[in-house]
Amino acid sequence: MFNPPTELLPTATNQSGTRTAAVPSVGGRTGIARILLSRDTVMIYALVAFVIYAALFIPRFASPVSTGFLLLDVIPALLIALPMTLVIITGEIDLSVASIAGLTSALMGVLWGAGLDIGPVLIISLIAGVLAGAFNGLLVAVLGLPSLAVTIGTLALFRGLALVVIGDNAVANFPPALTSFFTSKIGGTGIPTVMIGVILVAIIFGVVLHLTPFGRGLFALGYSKEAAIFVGIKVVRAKFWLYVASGSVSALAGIYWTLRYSSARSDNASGLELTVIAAVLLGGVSIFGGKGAIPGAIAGVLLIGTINFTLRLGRISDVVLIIVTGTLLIASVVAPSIFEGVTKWLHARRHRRTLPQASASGATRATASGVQERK
Amino acid sequence: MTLDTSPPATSETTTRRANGFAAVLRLREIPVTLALIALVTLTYMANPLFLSQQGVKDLLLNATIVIILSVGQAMVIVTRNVDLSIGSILGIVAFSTGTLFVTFPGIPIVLVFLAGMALGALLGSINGCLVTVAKVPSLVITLGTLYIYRGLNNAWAGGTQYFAGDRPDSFGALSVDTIAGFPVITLIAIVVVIIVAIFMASTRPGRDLYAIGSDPEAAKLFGIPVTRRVLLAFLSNGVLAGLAGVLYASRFNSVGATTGTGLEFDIIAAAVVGGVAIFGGSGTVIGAAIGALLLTTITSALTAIRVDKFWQQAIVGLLILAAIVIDRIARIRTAKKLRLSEARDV
Amino acid sequence: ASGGDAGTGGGAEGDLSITFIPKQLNNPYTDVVLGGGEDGATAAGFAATEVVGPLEASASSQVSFINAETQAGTSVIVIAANDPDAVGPALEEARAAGAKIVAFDSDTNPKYRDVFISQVIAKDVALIQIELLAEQIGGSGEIAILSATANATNQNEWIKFIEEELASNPEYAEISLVAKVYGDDDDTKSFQEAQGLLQAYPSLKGIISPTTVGIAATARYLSTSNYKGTVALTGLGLPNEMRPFVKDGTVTAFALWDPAQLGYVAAFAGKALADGTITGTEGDTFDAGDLGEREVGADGIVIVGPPTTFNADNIDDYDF
Amino acid sequence: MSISPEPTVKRSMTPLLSLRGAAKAFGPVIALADGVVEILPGEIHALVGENGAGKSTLVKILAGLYSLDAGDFLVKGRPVTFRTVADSKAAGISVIYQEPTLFPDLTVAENIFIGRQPKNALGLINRSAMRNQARALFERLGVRIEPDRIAEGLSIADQQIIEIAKAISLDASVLIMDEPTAALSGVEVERLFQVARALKTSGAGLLFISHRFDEVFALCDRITVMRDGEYITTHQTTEVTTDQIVREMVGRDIGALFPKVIADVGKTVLKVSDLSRTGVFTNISFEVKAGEIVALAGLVGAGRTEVARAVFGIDPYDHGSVELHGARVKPSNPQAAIDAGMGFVPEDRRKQGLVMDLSVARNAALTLRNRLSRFGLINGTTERRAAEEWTTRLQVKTGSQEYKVSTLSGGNQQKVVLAKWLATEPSFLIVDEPTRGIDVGTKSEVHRLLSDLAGRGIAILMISSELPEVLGMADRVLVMHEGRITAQLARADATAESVMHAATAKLEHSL
Ligand SMILES: Nc1ncnc2c1ncn2[C@@H]1O[C@H](COP(=O)(O)OP(=O)(O)OP(=O)(O)O)[C@@H](O)[C@H]1O
Ligand SMILES: Nc1ncnc2c1ncn2[C@@H]1O[C@H](COP(=O)(O)OP(=O)(O)OP(=O)(O)O)[C@@H](O)[C@H]1O
Ligand SMILES: [Mg+2]
Ligand SMILES: [Mg+2]
Repeated sequence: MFNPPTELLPTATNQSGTRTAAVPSVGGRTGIARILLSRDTVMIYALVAFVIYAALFIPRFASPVSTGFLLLDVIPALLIALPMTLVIITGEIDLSVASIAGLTSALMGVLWGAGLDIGPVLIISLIAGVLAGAFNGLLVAVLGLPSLAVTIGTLALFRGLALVVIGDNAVANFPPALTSFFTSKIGGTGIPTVMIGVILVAIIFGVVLHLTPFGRGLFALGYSKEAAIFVGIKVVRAKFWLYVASGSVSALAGIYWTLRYSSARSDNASGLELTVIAAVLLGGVSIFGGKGAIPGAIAGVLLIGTINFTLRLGRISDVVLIIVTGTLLIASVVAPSIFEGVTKWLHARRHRRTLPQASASGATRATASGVQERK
Repeated sequence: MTLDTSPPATSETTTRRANGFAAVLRLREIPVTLALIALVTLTYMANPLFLSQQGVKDLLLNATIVIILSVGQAMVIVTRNVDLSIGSILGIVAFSTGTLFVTFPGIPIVLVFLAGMALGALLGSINGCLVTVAKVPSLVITLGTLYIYRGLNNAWAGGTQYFAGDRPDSFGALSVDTIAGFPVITLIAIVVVIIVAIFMASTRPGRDLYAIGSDPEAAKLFGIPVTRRVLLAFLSNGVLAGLAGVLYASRFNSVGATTGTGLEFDIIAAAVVGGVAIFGGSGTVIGAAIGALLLTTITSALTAIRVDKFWQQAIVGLLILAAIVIDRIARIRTAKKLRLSEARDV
Repeated sequence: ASGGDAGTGGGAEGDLSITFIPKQLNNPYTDVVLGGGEDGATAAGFAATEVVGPLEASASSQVSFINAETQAGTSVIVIAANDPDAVGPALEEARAAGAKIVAFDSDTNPKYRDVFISQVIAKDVALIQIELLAEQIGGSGEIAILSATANATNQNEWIKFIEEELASNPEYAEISLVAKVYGDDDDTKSFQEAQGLLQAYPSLKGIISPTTVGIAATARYLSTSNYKGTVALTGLGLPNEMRPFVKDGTVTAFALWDPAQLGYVAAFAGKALADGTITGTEGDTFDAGDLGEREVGADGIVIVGPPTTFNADNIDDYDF
Repeated sequence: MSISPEPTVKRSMTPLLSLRGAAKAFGPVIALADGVVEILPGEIHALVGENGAGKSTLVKILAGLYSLDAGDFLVKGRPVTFRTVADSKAAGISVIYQEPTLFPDLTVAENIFIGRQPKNALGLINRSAMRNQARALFERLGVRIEPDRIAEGLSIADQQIIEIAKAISLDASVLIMDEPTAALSGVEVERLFQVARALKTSGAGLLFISHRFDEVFALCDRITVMRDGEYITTHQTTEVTTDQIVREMVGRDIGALFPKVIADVGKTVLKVSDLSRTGVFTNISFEVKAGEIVALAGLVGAGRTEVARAVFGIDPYDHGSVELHGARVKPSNPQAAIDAGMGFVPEDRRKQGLVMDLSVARNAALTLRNRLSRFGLINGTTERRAAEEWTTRLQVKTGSQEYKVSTLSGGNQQKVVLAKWLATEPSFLIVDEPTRGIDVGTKSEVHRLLSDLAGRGIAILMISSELPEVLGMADRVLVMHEGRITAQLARADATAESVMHAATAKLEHSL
């Protein structure tokens, strides 16, 4: 089997691999152990564990119907999470995604209401998303303004434009053939037909991030912009295109939203940005940039989506969902740092005992694992 | 220190000339203030009622709660952190205020204020502890507590809402009565702004907050008690959010499970518009307060001059972007002047 | 508006379940409606009653709740739609799985439900509000409307009737509607919209707010401002919420139906649909417990009762 | 805290500070195994050792930043345990760290006094008093820096001076300086020495860390040598030679420094014509030929780095041109420069040279990411193999290619930077301060490497603030002053005097 780069997580390997004991990571682990224990792989375990739990213990969960409803619900977040992962890895953020989706939706409504064919309507809406993303890219990448502040501004601006475009109207009479396509399933599997497209987009983003020179550059960029410039990474261009990608995919999410609910309104998808960011961060992407993986982010979205769905099946209030989401999010970042603190402390204690014989500075004493060392 | 050698004579190569441009950098709130003045003047010319006694009172009332929240947020942002959970904190405190009045009729109002601020302090310091002790980014932590606090508020309040009628009239009167044209709660806000402004500008712990935001690593090396200070910022922000929650209950008709939802970005935007750098280290609470005043005033102004309500949000978005761009231009120009003056100087 | 064939769905005998999906949980008006609904469901003989719903009233947020109910095999879904169309496909799936759909409070597109339980005749509600306001402002002057969300089906219908009435009724010739604003059923927002209205329209004489959140917020603003007593306010409000403002003279009179009855009738309509007693066609009648017999009107609409006018004299007789 | 003004017989005094058997480990890495240091009142004590010997770690222990894993720590004869930096400050210890620790958004004055700003009667900060005290300090140091200016944009030298002002304003009895001179030019170093000597006279004890032996010998009374985290020995400066110290530091004999081999000079590789950037540098023209090492000398702030950045395309330039092998290189485009065959080892390896959180392999392969991809996709194994080739050839000391570079010592980090550029097989290489903060052992390795590269026909532009390095390594020396080239000297003509003259522009018309 080939030895994949550290960020790349072929899901099959993870699930079949045996889990080794947790090992502190000061120098860094190598090879398989590294992949099996990385932050985003843990997320995938959590997702699988939860799905198994739900399938066994939640009545009615284990059915194709669940798959269908669940996936239909998470698709917008899933789509947006993909470019968001890349954006956050470069150390930036995009809070305007949901507003772009809303703007797209509003535009679709107005254009369709004005009698355009559905083809041009979709194309123009998608272009609007591209332009919105380019506008963010211009401000953040080209002018170098802080993305958190900029996208709070465009969050208001794009949602405002959605209101300007469609006002308080709602357009609902989209072609039934199209709207029913957006809720249709592939045969008896329960998997929505549109998932094919979503998976395609996911593969594109996964490959770009993990298997291309461009993706390598994004990680370096997230850690240190200056160092990235010195090795010829085109920082401005890379960030600009990421925002364009983010805008485009948000537009896709807006189109999906409009056609799935067959309702074009200015407030569609509002508040989705926080859900997406929470899911992506839960999936192991570091808010400081430089760390993260597409499979992890997808697992984050699916985990929150699945919990949400099971709670609804059990008719448990959304109150619980938001508390669970918040707690998971905090636990996911606090747990590793507590874990690290404890292992560091253990190490330190061990070393204090063995120190008299110690020499050779800078040399690493234990090659891979503190666990082995204990023998 | 008893250093007794006389200093070596000043040499040409190391002479650094004083430059006055630095001062400009520290006046980041000037553009907002000008914008605010322009906005008020123009709107007044279009609709004189805008500055009628009632109009001014409304403007101040609208801004009061946002001002208090942005001042608190500014303290946190200055330390290179952020608190997204303030809307949820405000909600919980507002609801608990209603609960207090209903559960203990006749409870002294001062006690209610103290209780609200204490609750805010508790919630704020939970944020602070998680951020500092676990050493994890505040954006993630407070996004988490945004959900958790909101969930708790929902669980606690359920469908219960407390209305104006549930609270003593004297409490409601705080947001009605005026002293010299200023509503009482606005005066409270002004006092808060002044206290926090003095704290931030002229006390050692206040300046420490700037140092921490400016370079957290250096702050640690230097021996600034980073953990304690950041905790202090989150705690103060909690206290202010708590105060805002109590005032919210005084001012608005009902408080319940959803009170304060979705405030976070507006508040951060107000601070940013007011010249607080989103990555910490610079900006003032006065600036943040003016930013808040500007953002709330613009909504009223647009209504007063009958701008289509559908345009209002877009205009607010543009304003936020304009503020960021102007701030950047000012910075670049100053940096350029610095560079040129030094180049001539070296 | 056909209720589908009389195929009675599954599980008609015995274990019937009913689920209410309001626009939004944790809203006082909704709580009163749901209280009536739960009473009705018990009285009608449902084995299980559930209330689920989103915490925020956005168009699409109800869909996943409908989906979950579909999967749970709920016999009757009672829904107050946030958007008449957004819930459509989900409701169709639920029907395909055998559920009966009762819309109440706010209608869906008629093709997606079996019956709609309406508070009152929409036109009656519109007329009583304009009548109350005309009386309070002395029959002439500028007025404005402060509504809920811009998409709210029921509010928009009432507003339409109000506009038609103003245009057609010579009694109201001197009244001009100058603005419609939306507080999105959010207290803060409604409060500020009220402020804005008075500033933008200095000669405003009266405001109609056909939503409980809007009227309360507006009343609170008026009662604390200089406009108290000079600008009239009416609309639809909850007596408990409006009591202080009626007592202090900010508001003379406002209207509402009994929200609990709405839920109560919806539960019985659901039972009748599930039992196959009615199909939702015009002329069907069903027993609505304590409220007697109800008839399905045109478009599958069931009317609950006439609106009540509340004023200082009678407000203390009501507790909701 | 003030020291007794009359220094008595030193030997009999209790040491101001004494540390024995100090140990500190970071996870599996033992940074310090047996650290020993003793500072007497009125002495300047040098601490020398190779990169990674544990000097900075020891300093951070003295500063209260790290806690001791083992060892005895006495301050003025009393055992202490520092939990925070504040504890150490309270004990009268003041530290200038290896990395400047200024707050860019605060004013210069505030940077000096942060945490102990003068207060007025109301207990609030008294800004004018603070400003005046800062002015007084600068006066004492003989520099003029505006106290109200924010620290952002200050030159490294100015930053270092503010650090020094900060440290002496603390009235500390012990002043610790971790490579304070690394960024300073001759004049500034001399001024720093005057201050240090004044402090010594007043009875304070100083700990001075430097890789520059001339400074150590010029300034210090005693020298403590460390190697591999362990104490080796302490000498009286007067009783020891550089050679002996170097031997003790590396534990072996090392070859001569500056192993310059004159290579055959080939065709012109780089041609820079009339390059200007307003306010930064003006009319820069020079050539570098294959096999040649051209040094760019000058005082700190002369604009050398700026020229190099513009040549490489990091910064824009206003006019002029850069040609490589006769073809113009696109301006403002580092990737184009790399593709054309340029490499750039930047002066700040932590921020510019390396991505500290990435692994050694990833860092070394970063420049190759485009070349290694097939059909636009990168294979991790090829990447690691490519990285390994050069890190092995340069003998980078690391437990694994997967370790983060941040865990390596400074010298090894620099080797990783070199590895990543050599992997691109450049025909022209810029090295900016290639041995800044690098110990003698590694330093001579780097020098040999540069010589070797030139021997293979690579054209090298070397920026260095160390005169011996310039004179020892360069075939030709360009000297810059205030953004202009003021002299161009052949190897034979380049003497310390001629270079310094041009650098300070005492020769008004040397071209
Ligand atoms: N925080 C840390 N985590 C892990 N290892 C560390 C850390 N700090 C230092 N080290 C390691 O400890 C050893 C000693 O480092 P130190 O910085 O003390 O060396 P130094 O003598 O100051 O070197 P230089 O001359 O390059 O500054 C090095 O091998 C370094 O890699
Ligand atoms: N535009 C600028 N604004 C503020 N400071 C500047 C500017 N340009 C240069 N400097 C400062 O001047 C210092 C010297 O510039 P430069 O790096 O070009 O000099 P150098 O001759 O390469 O010196 P060295 O590399 O030894 O630091 C830089 O370290 C930088 O901090
Ligand atoms: Mg060091
Ligand atoms: Mg330089």
